[in-house]
Amino acid sequence: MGTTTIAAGGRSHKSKGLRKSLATLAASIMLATSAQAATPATDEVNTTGLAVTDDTVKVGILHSITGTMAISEIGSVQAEKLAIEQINESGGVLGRQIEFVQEDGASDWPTFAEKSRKLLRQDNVAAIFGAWTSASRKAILPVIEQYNGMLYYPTFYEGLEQSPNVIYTGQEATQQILAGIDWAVKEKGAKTFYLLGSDYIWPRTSNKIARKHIDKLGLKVVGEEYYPLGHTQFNSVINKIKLKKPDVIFASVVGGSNVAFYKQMKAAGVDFTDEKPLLLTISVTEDEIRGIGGENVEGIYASMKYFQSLDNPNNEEFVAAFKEAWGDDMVIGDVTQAAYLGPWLWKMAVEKAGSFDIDKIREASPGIEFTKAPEGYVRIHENHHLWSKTRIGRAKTDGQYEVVYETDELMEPDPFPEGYQ
Amino acid sequence: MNAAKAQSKDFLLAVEGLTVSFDGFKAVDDLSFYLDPKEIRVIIGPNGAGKTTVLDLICGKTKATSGSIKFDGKELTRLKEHQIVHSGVGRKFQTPSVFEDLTVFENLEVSYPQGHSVMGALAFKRSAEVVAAVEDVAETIFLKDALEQPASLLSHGQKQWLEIGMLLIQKPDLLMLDEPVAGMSVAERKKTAELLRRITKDHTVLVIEHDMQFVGDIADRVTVMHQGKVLSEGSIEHVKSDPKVIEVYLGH
Amino acid sequence: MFDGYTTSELMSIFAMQGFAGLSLFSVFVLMALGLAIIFGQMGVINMAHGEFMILGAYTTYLVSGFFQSVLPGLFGGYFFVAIIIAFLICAALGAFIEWAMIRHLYRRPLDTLLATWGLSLIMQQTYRSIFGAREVGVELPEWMMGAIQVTDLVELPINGLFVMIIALSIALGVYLLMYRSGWGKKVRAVVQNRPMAEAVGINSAGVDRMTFALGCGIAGIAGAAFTMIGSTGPSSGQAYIVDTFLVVVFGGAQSLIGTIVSAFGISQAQSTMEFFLSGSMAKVLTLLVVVGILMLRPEGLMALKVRR
Amino acid sequence: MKNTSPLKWFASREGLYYLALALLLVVILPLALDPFRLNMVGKYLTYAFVAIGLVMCWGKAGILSLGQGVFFGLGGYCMAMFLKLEASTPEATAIQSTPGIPDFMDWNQLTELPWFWEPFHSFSFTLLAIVGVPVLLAFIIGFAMFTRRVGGVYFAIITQAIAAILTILIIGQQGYTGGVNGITDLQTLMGWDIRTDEAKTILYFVCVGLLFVCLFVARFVQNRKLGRILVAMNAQENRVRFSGYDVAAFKIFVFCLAAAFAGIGGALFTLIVGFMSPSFIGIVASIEMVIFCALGGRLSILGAVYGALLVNAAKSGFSESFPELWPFAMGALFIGVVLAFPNGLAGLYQTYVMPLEDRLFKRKPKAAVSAPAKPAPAARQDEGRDYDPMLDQYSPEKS
Repeated sequence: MGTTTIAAGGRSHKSKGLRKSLATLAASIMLATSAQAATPATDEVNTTGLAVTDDTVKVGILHSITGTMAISEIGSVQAEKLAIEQINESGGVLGRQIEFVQEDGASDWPTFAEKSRKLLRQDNVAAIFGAWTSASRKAILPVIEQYNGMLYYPTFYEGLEQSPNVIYTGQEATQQILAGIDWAVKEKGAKTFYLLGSDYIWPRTSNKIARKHIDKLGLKVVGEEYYPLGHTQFNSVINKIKLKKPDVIFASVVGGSNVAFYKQMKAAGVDFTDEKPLLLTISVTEDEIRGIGGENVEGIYASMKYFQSLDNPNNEEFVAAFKEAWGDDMVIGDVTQAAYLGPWLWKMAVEKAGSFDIDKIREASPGIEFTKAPEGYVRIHENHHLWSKTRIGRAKTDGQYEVVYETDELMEPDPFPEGYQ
Repeated sequence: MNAAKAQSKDFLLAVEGLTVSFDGFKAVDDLSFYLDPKEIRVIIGPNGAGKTTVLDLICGKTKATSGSIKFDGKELTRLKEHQIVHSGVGRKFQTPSVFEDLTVFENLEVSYPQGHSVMGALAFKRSAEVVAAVEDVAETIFLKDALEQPASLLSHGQKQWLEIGMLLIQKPDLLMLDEPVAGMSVAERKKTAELLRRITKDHTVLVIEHDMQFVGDIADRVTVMHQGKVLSEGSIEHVKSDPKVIEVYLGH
Repeated sequence: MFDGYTTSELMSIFAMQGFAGLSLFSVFVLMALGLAIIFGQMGVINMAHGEFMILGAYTTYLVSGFFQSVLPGLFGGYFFVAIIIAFLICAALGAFIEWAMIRHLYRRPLDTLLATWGLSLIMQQTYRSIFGAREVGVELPEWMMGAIQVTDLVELPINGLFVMIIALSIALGVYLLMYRSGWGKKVRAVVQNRPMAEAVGINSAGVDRMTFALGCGIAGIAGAAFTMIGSTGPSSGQAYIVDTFLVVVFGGAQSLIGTIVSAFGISQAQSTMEFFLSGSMAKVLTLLVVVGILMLRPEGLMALKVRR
Repeated sequence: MKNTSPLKWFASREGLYYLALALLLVVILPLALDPFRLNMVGKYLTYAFVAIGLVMCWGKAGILSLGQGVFFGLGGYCMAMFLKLEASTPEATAIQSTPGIPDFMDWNQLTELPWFWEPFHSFSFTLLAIVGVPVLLAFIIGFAMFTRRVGGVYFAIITQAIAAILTILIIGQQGYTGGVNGITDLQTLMGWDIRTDEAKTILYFVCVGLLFVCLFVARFVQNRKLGRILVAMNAQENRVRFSGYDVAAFKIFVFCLAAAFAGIGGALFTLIVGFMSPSFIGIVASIEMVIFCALGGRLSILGAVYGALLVNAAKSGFSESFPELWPFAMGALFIGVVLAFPNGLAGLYQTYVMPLEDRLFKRKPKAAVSAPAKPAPAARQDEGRDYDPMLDQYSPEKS
């Protein structure tokens, strides 16, 4: 079939014998150079028939590289490949080099289901890194639960889900929203909010959480509005916003609508740098700004866990490596970084469990800490989401965010938030 | 009301005060005429006089702006086209419109007045009765030997006859023919005239025609139209000598 | 819902909402004019209309990049150059497509629909291969960015005004071309009676090509204008399909005035409803009303009653 | 009719074509493919239902609907609603604030099942709705449009707008419909786990069986007088009307028939794929369905099945190996089919393969029966004529 089976890091070899001998050689070098324990026997670490050999392990990458979602998912693919390459360079997982099989979800949800089934049934992959939209994750979910696979899902999303077979490396809605709103209230003295989103599940759920939280704080939501995906005319809502004069516009508009919305806001004489109103988004990453144009969003705030401009050594290394691998003009958004965490978290779970078996990985996962994460430090929660800090960034004309705030504590993931439903 | 009823009893077709306007232009303007049963009436008139529009109005293709068309006691202006057909009005178009993909037999079979509803068309079977009716009509329209030919292979004149045949098989009371001999050879014209004469034994016929020779051959009465109105009406000799008609045809 | 606002505030809002309706109107006019010419005059359904618009948008993007790097001093005026180039490129491509594809399909309107859909897929993928899957940001000159302060509350966005001016000038231009020029007379002659037009010596194939090219060229101008208010990406054009077709069909196929009237009606309905309802419901209701009216009045608003 | 005996029919040329398709779908593919690939073929076949409907509606009667996805989706949603209710037992949904309702409703603060979901507890109602709901909508649209003589391009655009409306509605009303994610995580049908390999294989055969039922229904319709009237209507609508037929009624009928086929296809899609979402209703999906029909040959119901299989298989194949080439290939397919092969595969088959068959089996060459320029039509009730897979020469440039 036309699938790509490539050993990352240029370690693809045609001859099996050669490959084996080289791998043994590599393993012995690794033994000499690292403190790694001797490679455990395959039948011990793989009791369920996954594609694990003495020196390789196969994983799947499943994103859209064609269709309307390709634009968003490409960054995740790049990050996952980079992480796999780095893991291989540092000795692999349990002494095994990671090979990946990449499949195209083609922005089509049944294709995602199909391809995940193929990865699990035909390729017997040990883990899948993939999916971006909620719809694609929902399509994969029954398959991955049925065949007991492991999915590392990178996107910030609406929550309301907690599968034993998924590790959610992006933030669920409360982590982004509560911190963002608290910040706006505390630092900016916000009293009134206008909620605006594209019309689908993530913005609606997010705004629901935001509304509850605003109510709890005793403050006021003065408007809530949804437009169909792909909508390009926002003049009416801009007028409504001008009429209501909210302190904060809380925006979760996505895709092409974003471009139209910010351009029209700007054109309607709204200067975000005045912060009257202040615009707080949970959907515009550095990736999106490239399409919108930095000059159109200058001064907006975003509430996320990661910005490319984060100032820490992990991130410096990561950004440099990413640019070296994929080009200097690359920008890295929140999801891209979260996707990068996936292979690492999986590696650590495998090594903690001492096995590739899914059940053991699942047990081992909670509590795993990743101190080298570009975003700083993350830890896997019992509920398979990540503890992470939330940051507020202020957009600059060059398309980067300047980090203006960061929560003191790690935000606890809470996919089924009591009192927010 | 009573008067109208009386009229519709006397006449097979009573057109009264018929008007249709297209964006203010009155193609047919307060037109009235009456047809007796078994009459052959020919409508003549210069181009643009509104002749074809009259046929369109009667068969329901065009909706009248005002006026009434009474046929056999029924008000046609309120009926839909297929209902008008079912009440006994058949219409032949100026350019032959037969089903080119079907054979002559099938063309006639499709026109056979049975199985015209959706379910009827699903259940329709070719019975001996249907075959007999088709062969009978084919005989009349000189196409008995061409039954199995696709209609697309017929000559222009034969297509005209086939379309007339498709009307005949519906057993209509009123046949409306729009220039039936246009584009025919002399021999075909003669045969068509003969065909029409045969038909009129059992039908009332309303014909639009330009060919005065042919009109003279077949018409009982002639109605001359001009600018959407009746200019003159009567026998062919009468209208030929009517100064108004001469003015219209020759004056300009 | 108007509690707590002063009369002057309300007046301002209504003024601004009226302006929002007008800018939506000019967007619709720009989208629909090119299509109305092609559909109304030639009976061809151009499903790639949105992609022609995006071609205009990409052209603008390239021209702006060119000015930025080569003629930064003249950047403020690049947009006018871009509009002209967008028109020319789209018209040229349109003429080519007419020659290669459309002219073989004149009697099969439904088939032009499928073929141009295929064309739209190819154009989209071409954009994706050349410009990447991401939307590109088109930088606008400074003078186009702001708004004109009319009163405290009423601000008129300059680029909205600009789109409006472009829409109106193009509508006027098309009107003059179709109804006041010799060429327009030929087009109308071909529409009404092709064989007769040919018989009196009109080169109907040439007229068709020019008409199609003109429609595509106008789509290009629309695309250039939309870089100010919308996104420019490989599949951005698809967002316009349904709206555009409905505007044209609703207006009555062969009537350019009808297109303008229908653009006005639909845009006012939509922007009014958007103000009172949520955006999604406003959209659904607008579409439903238009479809409903079309069911009752299939010939559209301004169709001529033709004697057939 | 002479060929009344079924045995004789199977020996006829037409019968052999049906047998060949049956052989391919029932024997060859299941033997050659693993359950995973077979399941994919099953998914492609669900589109064949839509394509058969489009042959009847567009190919024969000339009504191009760009909204077939609407009916496909409605059928699919009806099935999905039943399965979702079955999956949402109070036990399975105990962690919700309102157990016993589908999960997405709970997230959207619905505290009880909306009224229009209630009947979908019943399997027999669901089966009825799978056909009934699409047909009802098709009837309403058809009645409104065809009695007012909306046709051709206008009809196409309006159906397209309806597809857009329904998509926006379903996405916007997520508390009732599952929104953009659709209705997911469907597990069992009357207690039978539809996710296992065995179940998927059985569903594949059910799909093939129903496909043949629809093929035979379509074949029956096209071989009756009704079929001839549809074709005649396409070419000479006025003549049909003035032969006493209510043209609108026939159009409504065939549009409803196509909607019913699409609804069945959609329901099977839900079963085979395991969920339903608005992306199968929208404009893009609906137009793609037209190309399945066009590639097969817009007049051939058998061709429609091959068209749906081939386009989808090509799509999967391309997107696995050369993803960025697929849109080019698809675009070229649209243009090529329209410009160069308006009769699609069936036309090519008739031109190039049938003469070979004739030589091979020493049949009388067809050309002797009907004029080469214009082979005669469709399906005739009468005897002995050779079956014509293309069923009709499509010649738009009719005089």
